[in-house]
Amino acid sequence: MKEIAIVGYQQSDAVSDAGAQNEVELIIPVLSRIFEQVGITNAQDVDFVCSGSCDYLQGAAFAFVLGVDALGAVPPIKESHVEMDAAWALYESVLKIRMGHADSALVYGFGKSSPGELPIVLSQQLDPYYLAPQWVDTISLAAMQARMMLDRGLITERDMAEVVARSRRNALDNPHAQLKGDVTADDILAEETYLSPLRRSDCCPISDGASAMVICTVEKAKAWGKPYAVISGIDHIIESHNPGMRDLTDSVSTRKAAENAGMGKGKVDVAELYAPFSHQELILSRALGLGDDTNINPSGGVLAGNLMMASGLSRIGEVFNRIVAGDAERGVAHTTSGPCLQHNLVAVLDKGEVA
Amino acid sequence: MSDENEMITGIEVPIYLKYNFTAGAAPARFLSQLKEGKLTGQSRSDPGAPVYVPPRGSCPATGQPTDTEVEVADKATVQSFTIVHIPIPGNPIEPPFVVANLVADGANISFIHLMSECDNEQVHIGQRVQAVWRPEEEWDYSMDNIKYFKPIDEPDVPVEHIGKLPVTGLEA
Amino acid sequence: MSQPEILNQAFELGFTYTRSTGPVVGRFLTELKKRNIVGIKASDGRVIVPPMEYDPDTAEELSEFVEVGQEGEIISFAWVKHPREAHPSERPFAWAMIKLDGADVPMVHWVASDSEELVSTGARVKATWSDDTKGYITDIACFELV
Amino acid sequence: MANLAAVVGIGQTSYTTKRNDVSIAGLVREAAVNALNDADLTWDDIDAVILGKAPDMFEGIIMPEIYLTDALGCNGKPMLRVHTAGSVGGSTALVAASHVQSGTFDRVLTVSFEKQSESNAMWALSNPQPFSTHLNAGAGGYFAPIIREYIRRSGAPADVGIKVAVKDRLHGARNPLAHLQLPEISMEEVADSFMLWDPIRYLESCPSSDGACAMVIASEELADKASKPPAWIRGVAMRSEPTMYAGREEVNPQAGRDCAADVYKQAGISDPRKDLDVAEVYVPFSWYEPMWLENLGFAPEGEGWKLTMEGATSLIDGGDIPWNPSGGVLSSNAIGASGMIRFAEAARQVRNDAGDHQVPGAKLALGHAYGGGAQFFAMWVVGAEKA
Repeated sequence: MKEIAIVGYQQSDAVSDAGAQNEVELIIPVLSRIFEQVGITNAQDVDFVCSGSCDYLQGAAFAFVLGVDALGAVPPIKESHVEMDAAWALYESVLKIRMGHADSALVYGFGKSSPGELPIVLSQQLDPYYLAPQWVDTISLAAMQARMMLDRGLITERDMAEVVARSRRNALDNPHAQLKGDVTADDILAEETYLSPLRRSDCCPISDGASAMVICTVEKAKAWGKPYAVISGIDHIIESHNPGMRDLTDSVSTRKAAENAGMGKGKVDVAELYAPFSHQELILSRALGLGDDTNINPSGGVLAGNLMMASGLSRIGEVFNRIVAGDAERGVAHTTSGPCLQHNLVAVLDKGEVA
Repeated sequence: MSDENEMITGIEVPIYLKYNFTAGAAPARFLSQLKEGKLTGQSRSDPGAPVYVPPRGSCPATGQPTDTEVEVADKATVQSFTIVHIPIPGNPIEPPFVVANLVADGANISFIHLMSECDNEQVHIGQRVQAVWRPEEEWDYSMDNIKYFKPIDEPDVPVEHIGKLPVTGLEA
Repeated sequence: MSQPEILNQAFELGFTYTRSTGPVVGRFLTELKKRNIVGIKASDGRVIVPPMEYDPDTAEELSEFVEVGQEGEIISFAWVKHPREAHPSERPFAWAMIKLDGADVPMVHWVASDSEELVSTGARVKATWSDDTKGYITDIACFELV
Repeated sequence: MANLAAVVGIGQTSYTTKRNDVSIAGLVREAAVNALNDADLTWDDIDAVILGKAPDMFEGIIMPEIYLTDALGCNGKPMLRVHTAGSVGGSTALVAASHVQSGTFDRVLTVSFEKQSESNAMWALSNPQPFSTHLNAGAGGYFAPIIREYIRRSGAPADVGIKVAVKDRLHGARNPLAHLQLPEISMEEVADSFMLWDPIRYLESCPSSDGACAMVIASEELADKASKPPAWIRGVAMRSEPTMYAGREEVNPQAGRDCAADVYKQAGISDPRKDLDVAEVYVPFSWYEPMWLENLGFAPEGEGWKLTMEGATSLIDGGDIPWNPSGGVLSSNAIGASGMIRFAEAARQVRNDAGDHQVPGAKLALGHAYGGGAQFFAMWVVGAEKA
């Protein structure tokens, strides 16, 4: 199968309210930076474009149609869209390159979550007869998951607080992070609970923003002369929607997707995990079998800023950044969708040859 | 409504979500001028770049921002139109009414608006129209400041020139 | 370039959807109206409440209904200190996963309680019915601690 | 070069105003089970599921693949949700095909649906947003001025749209799944029907339907062993352009022309009218048949309406290039599914499995979908033979 490389990644700052920036205005600055990074003019210079977004975040149908206005899609381009995190737009693009219909692709995701009440908006992705009409918010579902783990002694509140503190400290080095600071687990534990057993700090913030990536065949990456990382494996798996039917303290689909993506074939230097809640990072790192030799969420992860519909792509982008910076040889990136880690994608990235 | 033992086959599910919308910078600039009674298009900064009314944040053809402002006329040409015979949900206007794709003089793209003070059957492509504004005290951040467009006594614009008139209109 | 004002405006995206239920969801809601709770038997014999239409493991269509108890046990819960406008209670309450007697799979609903301290994993709860049941998930007004 | 892939199973629901006997899961499931049965396969034979539908606001369920996992036997498998506006059914089929054409999977299930009766299409497509005018009056209000411009520049007689409306309904009367069953429809009846968005009359518009369509797509090796004849995927293409840009050709969009040229090249088609035996083309308003006849190269610019008036696109009149023998979008329109229905009906034709609306001896067929402001296009060509 064709080797596929990542040659560029850019994201906007994660901000709590992007204010007077519409979808196009959110996307354009990120795209212009990535075009500059890769050395191309606009979307005309790649063979395929795919985006991820969700209409309900800002409450208007066809958000993605506006995204096309940022691309320079005249003459017309090969373009598609998933109503999912842009990590799945990446997945679609990978298939396109593998089948030989493209040598390169631009992938982007964007979301303005601030206009709505995100946890309530997302309650409407639940079962439309039994759960959505109760308006069970996503934070509450995660809180029940966390309590299961605490009750079973799988984690402690201090473990959760350590995750948060590490995120805040790591985010000090991330110019795009929304929440950062030199805090300790004790600082976190001193907070009152918010949605018990979760503290506010256990939950990711609500952020507006966009991110973008350019991928291509390894031959093309060499031709462009850009440093690159190779996507050596990528897979995703969804689980039952009924939270009562799943073991919420584990992530079977993450483990299986990582196996399928070949994660176990080598050492993992860095991992970026899409864990919107602190306890979920612990579930994920255990499901992946990550140990002390793996640097987990050096960017701070989504606890430091969560660009809904782009955060998954950002996890992959953050691993790419570490690899091309020479900080890591090999890394794993994880993305999730749905309540309590229902749907998970894992990508394994390896260092490419020096350009 | 139904008896005790009747099987339920359908339910009504109210889903009402509240949002706080913030207009993008380009639309906000357009709307701010509109509140002053001015129709202002936007274009890319390169000379001769097309002028968009209303602007949405980019020149979609190139994906570049529209950071140059150009005042356009409130006279326009009918690019095409439809006569709508059904009500629009949430809009009090009574059918039949004419919704036209209009290109303002000085702009290079059409927007849709109502036409009135005209015989619906006489509306035609290339027809010249002008905005009928609401009283100034009613002006808001809205295209509704223009109540509708009405035909004016100017010669029709040949189809190949629609969308290419300067801000001075036909006189130029 | 002119300086734009920040233009904010609240709006509501709303519709009252008309959902057809199909036989399985419809049967569950019909029973709720009669103040009964039914589950459905999965391919492996586990009783799922509320009844799923399709088995998560085998994808088979499910059809064997089982009446379950109106009392059960809290498997996990989240204490909502600051209820949101959309939430079912204006006072602090708990979302909970509740395994009803006779069921093998917990369901999500809410538990009324005067304080967080009174709620615990393993606590027994009992369904309270709304005065006017109509065949909707909120016919179970809430669960109360036994 | 892409791996060879083929459609080995097709399943649809019947299309109707309101399927009040099923849940949303039940609707989607019905099409999926029909496709599995058609392919003589079970859930275990499926490696991944690719789901498509138009805006989530139609059903008020956000990212519905999350809830539909169990109905589609997807627990433990990959699930992808595509959304490209009205073209989504077609795009979803293409994304599903890419799962196999890339060599990543051997056999996938793809499903598209819409349960429009859960809400109101006009509301869901253009719910009011602050600071913008609300004059769109739905899709018809958007497309009517473009149709008017087509009529002006082509000089087509006023009854072309009426003729298409009759033709597609007569086709639909041969398709037991079609929503509108109007075997007695006449030119007079269409002409007398209520004017909605002048020049679009009520009977020149698509209905609003509930329904789902599904296909199983398999690798060459598995398709060779399929129990029924496969429809080999001979070409796949998609194109997008912005909704509005200065100088945009709205009547005959370049994205459609480019997309057609791409898919024809892959399938070795030089003259679509001659080389193709049948086409299932997204025509939600009757005038879009002559417009797309030109856009897709079946007729020179300005002359598409002549094919329609000659009966070239009518199966019943024995036309040489039947368009929409299934009755098309004008007979059934479950929006999110409509594109996939076109793709699936094209596949049914080359599998010689289209029942009373079979084009005799069809070997090569085009499936077409478009969406947004006629700016998103998805097409495939399927054949009875591999090459």
